[in-house]
Amino acid sequence: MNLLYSDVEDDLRTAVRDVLADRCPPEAVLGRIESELPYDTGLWKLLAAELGLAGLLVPEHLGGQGASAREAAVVLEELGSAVAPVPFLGSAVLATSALLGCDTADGTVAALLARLAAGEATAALAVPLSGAPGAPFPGSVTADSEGRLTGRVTSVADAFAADVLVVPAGGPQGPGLYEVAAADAAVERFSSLDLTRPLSDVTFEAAPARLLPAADPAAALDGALLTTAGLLASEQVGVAQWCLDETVGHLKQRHQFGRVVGGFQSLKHRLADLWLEVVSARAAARAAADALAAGDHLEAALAVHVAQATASSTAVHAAEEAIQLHGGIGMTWEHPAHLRLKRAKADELALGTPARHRAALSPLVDLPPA
Amino acid sequence: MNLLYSDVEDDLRTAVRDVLADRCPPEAVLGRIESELPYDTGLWKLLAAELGLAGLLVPEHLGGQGASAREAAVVLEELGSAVAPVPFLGSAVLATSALLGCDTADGTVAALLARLAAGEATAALAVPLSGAPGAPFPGSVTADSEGRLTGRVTSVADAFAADVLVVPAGGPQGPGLYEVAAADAAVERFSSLDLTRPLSDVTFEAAPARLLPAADPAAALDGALLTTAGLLASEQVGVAQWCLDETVGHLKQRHQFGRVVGGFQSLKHRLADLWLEVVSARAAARAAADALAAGDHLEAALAVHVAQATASSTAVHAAEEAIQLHGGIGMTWEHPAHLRLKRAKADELALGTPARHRAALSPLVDLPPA
Amino acid sequence: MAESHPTPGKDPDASEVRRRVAELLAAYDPARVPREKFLRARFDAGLAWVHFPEGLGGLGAPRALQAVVDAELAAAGAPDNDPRRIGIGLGMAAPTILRYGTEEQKRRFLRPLWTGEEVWCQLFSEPGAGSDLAGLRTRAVREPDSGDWIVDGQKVWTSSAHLARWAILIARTDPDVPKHQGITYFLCDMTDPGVEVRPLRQITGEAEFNEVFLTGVRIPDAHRLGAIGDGWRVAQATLMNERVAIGGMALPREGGMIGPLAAAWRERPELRTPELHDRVLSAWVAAEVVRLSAERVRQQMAAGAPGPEGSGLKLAFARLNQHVSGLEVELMGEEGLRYGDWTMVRPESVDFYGRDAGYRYLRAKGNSIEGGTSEILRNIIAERVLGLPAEPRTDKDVAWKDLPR
Amino acid sequence: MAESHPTPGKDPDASEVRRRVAELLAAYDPARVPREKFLRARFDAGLAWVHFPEGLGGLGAPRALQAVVDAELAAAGAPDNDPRRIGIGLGMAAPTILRYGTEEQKRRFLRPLWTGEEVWCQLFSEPGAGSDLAGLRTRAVREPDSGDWIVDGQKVWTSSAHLARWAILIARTDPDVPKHQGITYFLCDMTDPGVEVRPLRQITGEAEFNEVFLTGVRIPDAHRLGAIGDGWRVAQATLMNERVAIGGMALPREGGMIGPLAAAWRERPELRTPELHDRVLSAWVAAEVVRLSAERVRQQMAAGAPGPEGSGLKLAFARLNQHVSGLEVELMGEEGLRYGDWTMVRPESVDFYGRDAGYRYLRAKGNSIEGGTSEILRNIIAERVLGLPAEPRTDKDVAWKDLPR
Repeated sequence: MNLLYSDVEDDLRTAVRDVLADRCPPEAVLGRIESELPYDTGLWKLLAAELGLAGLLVPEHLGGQGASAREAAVVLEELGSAVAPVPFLGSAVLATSALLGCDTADGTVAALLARLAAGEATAALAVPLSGAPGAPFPGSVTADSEGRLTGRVTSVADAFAADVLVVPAGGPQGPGLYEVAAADAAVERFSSLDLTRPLSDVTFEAAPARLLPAADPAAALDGALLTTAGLLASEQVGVAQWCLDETVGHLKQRHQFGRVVGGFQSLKHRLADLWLEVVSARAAARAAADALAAGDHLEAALAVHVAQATASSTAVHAAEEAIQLHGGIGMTWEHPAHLRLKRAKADELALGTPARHRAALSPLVDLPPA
Repeated sequence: MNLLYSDVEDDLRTAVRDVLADRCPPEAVLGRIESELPYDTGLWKLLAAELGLAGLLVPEHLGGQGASAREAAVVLEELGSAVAPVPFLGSAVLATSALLGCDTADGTVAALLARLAAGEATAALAVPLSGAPGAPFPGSVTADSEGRLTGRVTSVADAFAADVLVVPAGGPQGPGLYEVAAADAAVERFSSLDLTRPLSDVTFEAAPARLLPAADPAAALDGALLTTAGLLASEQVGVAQWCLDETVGHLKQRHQFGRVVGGFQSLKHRLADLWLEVVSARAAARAAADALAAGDHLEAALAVHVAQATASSTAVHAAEEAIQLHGGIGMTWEHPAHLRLKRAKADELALGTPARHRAALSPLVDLPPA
Repeated sequence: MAESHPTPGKDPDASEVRRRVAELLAAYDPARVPREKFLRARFDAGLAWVHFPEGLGGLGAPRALQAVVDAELAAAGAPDNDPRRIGIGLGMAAPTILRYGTEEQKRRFLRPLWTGEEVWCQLFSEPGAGSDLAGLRTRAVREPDSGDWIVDGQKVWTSSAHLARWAILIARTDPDVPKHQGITYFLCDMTDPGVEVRPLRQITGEAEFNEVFLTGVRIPDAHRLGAIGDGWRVAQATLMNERVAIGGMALPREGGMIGPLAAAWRERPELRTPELHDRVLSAWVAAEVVRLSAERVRQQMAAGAPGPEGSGLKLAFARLNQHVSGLEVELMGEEGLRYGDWTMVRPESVDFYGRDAGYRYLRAKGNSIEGGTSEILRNIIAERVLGLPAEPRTDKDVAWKDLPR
Repeated sequence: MAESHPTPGKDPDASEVRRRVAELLAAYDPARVPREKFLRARFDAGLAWVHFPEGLGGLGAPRALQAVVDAELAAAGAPDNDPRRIGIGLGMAAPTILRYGTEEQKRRFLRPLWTGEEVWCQLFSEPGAGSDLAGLRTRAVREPDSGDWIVDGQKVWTSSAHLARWAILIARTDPDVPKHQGITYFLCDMTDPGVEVRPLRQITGEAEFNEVFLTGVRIPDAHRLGAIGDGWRVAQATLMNERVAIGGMALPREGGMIGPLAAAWRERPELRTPELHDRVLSAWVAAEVVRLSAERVRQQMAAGAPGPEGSGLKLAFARLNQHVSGLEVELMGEEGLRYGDWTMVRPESVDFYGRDAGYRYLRAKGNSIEGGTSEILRNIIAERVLGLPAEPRTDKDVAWKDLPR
């Protein structure tokens, strides 16, 4: 188990951070969230193609970078810190992981992965963002005998940016994952709590679809959810670290009662506790990324549940402290803190709440319910 | 609903406090706990007979003071504050309440109540201190056809001080409450977490017993547990208030780093939070005492569960903060803080844990389990 | 005859108050008299706030009798003064004017304030000051010829500013003395051309508050409240009333944030999980205990023996709201990911408990900031209730202009 | 021949270390040689602490190689030096003597310290000082004729004092300068007739620590460690090692307080309630995260890049122990009301995780006090890691004798 960052990971972080510092300042994010185009497609092109983030998890022989969950975790720390409006989580992690669980020797799957990895297309996995690993295979969409899909999936992340939808559906041969062109589905964006990760309800009415060959489609879906839940912990660490850093920075320069506000001991102690919480969540998130990279399913599941049960609450707590300790200014729309609060609270619900992850841990660590 | 203290209650508090200040200083309590006689019988005689505490809850026509749960609550605040080694809770509250649930027109019951109220005898109710209202009638002791009791009850509070045991037992006619002379049972004191409230295991081997007439013995027992649980909240408030006051007092006079330690802001804020917790627990405990006095069973049960779910944790938290904020000195055997920590932690288990009281609230407030 | 009329120097009792209400209703039938006219008559009858002095809308009666008046008038179908709309006037401006105002100021301002004909707002907070309210920078400079004050500066977090006819305002009149000593309290005419009100959008998407820019605003000296340089002391009266108002709202059992959470648990079994049950019950207990604590404070005040517990109510209220609303969003699961509407609007009044779980969660974040942060309240409790030493202060004896920024 | 011997100036590697172990075992068969003799030989072979210099029990090798030595010797059945019994000597006295001692002091003290022939204790804490260790009152006055120091004062919370042959001691040698400047560090002979050790009974009933009364204790100047007045700086090295030792203990998954809690939940289904399940799982997660955090710190140290995370470990460890043991008592229900034994004993070593739930609960209360309170650790994190301003201090420039008490 390696809980540190490798030199390669540090370099990747620097590259992503430099692009975000340049292209994704707080004003830009704030200006975009209420616009018609909530994603920064230019930024995504840059990250996806030039930095290779779109294909980070895709093996080299399929056109990707052949990196592991460890590197994706580092990217998510930075994207979370900046609440960058790009569909990395939905496309390059969630949808891509589902595809990697299909038969990648199959031409259809390989071609789709290659397009995604090249940044030529963006995908979304048609599941509610609140869906957790371990849940039953969804039944809200069904495929008819000609492979056309009908049904509805609510709260799909990054579907609004997607060219392709990967859709779990019940079909004549049982559960399957289907490829659907986004243009063949009705993707309705709604007003979401997290303004920087738009959600949509997606409706299929006899939409043309292609079944993606997979030995075990349910396992492919569940694996994608587990991987994404584990990596979300790193996004949460990124959000929490931003909140801590911004708050410490703010309190170092603000004066009240003739003193630097950051010198008041009660705030110092709260920030010390918060720092410890972030440090701990980072260890848990690193352990999850490392276990996912190593590939031992049981150990990975355990590490993911521990990381999600920890980092979710840490991000929310950090964002809440950031709002409170910024005082009134943190309550304003113009200040970037609220975007992190909304991201953190939405992330708490995403891919399983902390309580749900604890419950999922129960059989793995032999602590059965009453 | 009256959440304040009446003038009569204030006077009662002053009287009890004066006796305790005089007769029950910390050194005396500490010196007694490891002795052969863990109770201060002289102090109890004074409180029981001269102040009338033994018969506080007993109606005047039965020889008592005819006071209500409101007054008993005030007494328990003071006894808890001083961790006074007297069997008030076990005898004058728990056993007495059970007897008051029996047929008090019956001569046996009336005579026993009169002896208790006069301070001529002390009683204990033979149930584990951890027993909660709402539990099934206990089955560990049974009465034979000649009314002799056999069985064992563990962790009985104040049995070691008792002359008379009131014993719930299954008999030929179903559940009943029996009077047993303590001398006819084996009362074995053990080493208890709370050194100031000794517990004993009580064994009956064909012990001569007298059935106490009662319309509904199970209801009498349950009512006694509910009343005692509700009043325990006031004891817990007393413990918590002592911890807060002692800690504030200590920190006001101790100097470190050239400053009064109580002036360090992180400690000030923690003490402010603790003060708020104690104030809140007091409101909840008063509400429980008032509802018990008013006699509406449903409202009383609700108020008792709320008070127990609150005051238990408050007392533990206050005692833990007292230990921590006294620093090393609070960890020593000679300092009285540890007696409150042990009392608070034992009280958390006594008469139902906070979680158990929350669960008991569930049907009363229509918040059913999943 | 004597027993039913108040003896001078003796407080009116409930029967006297009831008699007055009957007289008012007899003279002004609520079903026929226009609302404004009725309210003015009620004020003149001393039934606006019975604990105020006679002639100023009251009877010098015990505060507790107000409930009698309100109940009787409500039963008779009388209009009220829409207290939610004019809360700042009623809760903050009025008691301060009563305590520190000249006779002329009281006569001029209290009646239209109470009837709602003139809405008030509060120009205290500033962007750079925050919890250190006394560090404010808005300047009021006296014009030698006219004796008027000319005010320049910026205020923030001003609710109702766009509706207000008048404002209570504190401004720095002497930067050369320590900060608490150089402040003066004014009544500011919001129709002055130098007053500009801009909506301040907040975390919930809407603009419940305003920023107010003051540029050469002219205030006659007759609208100064209290002595020059005494504004900090005058403002304390205002703030004390604000905190009591925020924390002391009477709510029924399951009133407040716990209501929607409990309702969702009851009505939507599909949301329930075993893990959440104990947490929902804990939240219910916490809400009930805050309710009991507030009730106990009200009983103490009614008994004429206000204890220190009042200081903690606002702190408890903020913590409860934040805890319960956060849990509610979690309980809602997928639905918690949705937010009703981010559209920027300027609401006329605010309901902390309104809209959806997401709104409640975000709005509650302000409960520990507005009207005194929880950190300041903890200081107050620690120092004034527990008697612990005050923070080391370096800013109390230094001229305001020399303080570090 | 050359490749298997360490080149001067070049660190030995694992194979060299293994060769040395083999040589030691060949010359001293653990099965036949008396324990003490074997340990002395191990020390002389540089295999006691390989990162120490040659001649002082080490080889100047990387610290990580110690694990190789320990594993090989354990496999060969060699005796160890019972590190739990001599933890203070190994963890605190030894690194301080190595860093600040004279050559003579190092040669005299390190060998019997490591072999356990001489047990050490630490005379730092005082009843009146607490977290403000530098406020200590124990005086050391130099006798003009002999140059010896005469020490008077009282120390507290001294573990192993009744077993110890030597103590590390800090005492005030100059009360006329600010408190941090007037302290000197000594090595104190515990057999001096002026040393009186009394057991200090604690909350658990036992006396794990001692009070030590120093009355006219004579210490030769040769037993002074570091310069006169430099004792505070020397003590920092000791304390830093203490905190790393307390927080950085490697535990396997479910090691520590969580072990008995998890076992009770598994093995005693009758104790389980739905309310407790999520809390037990939360505690398990918290324990696992502390374990991962500690592991991450160890990896950082092994990589030669110690991050600031180490400062938080002791804080996390104390919080975890207190939380988990408190929950365990609650889980035990009626059994939690029992306590194994209150009898006053003087244990030779301490196991935080030993005995019953009640003992663990009470003992864990000390984890946030001993070796630096959690409050002091939060200050350190806030100031040294986050760079927030230090507390206003009035005691740094005032002569110790003039400080308020």
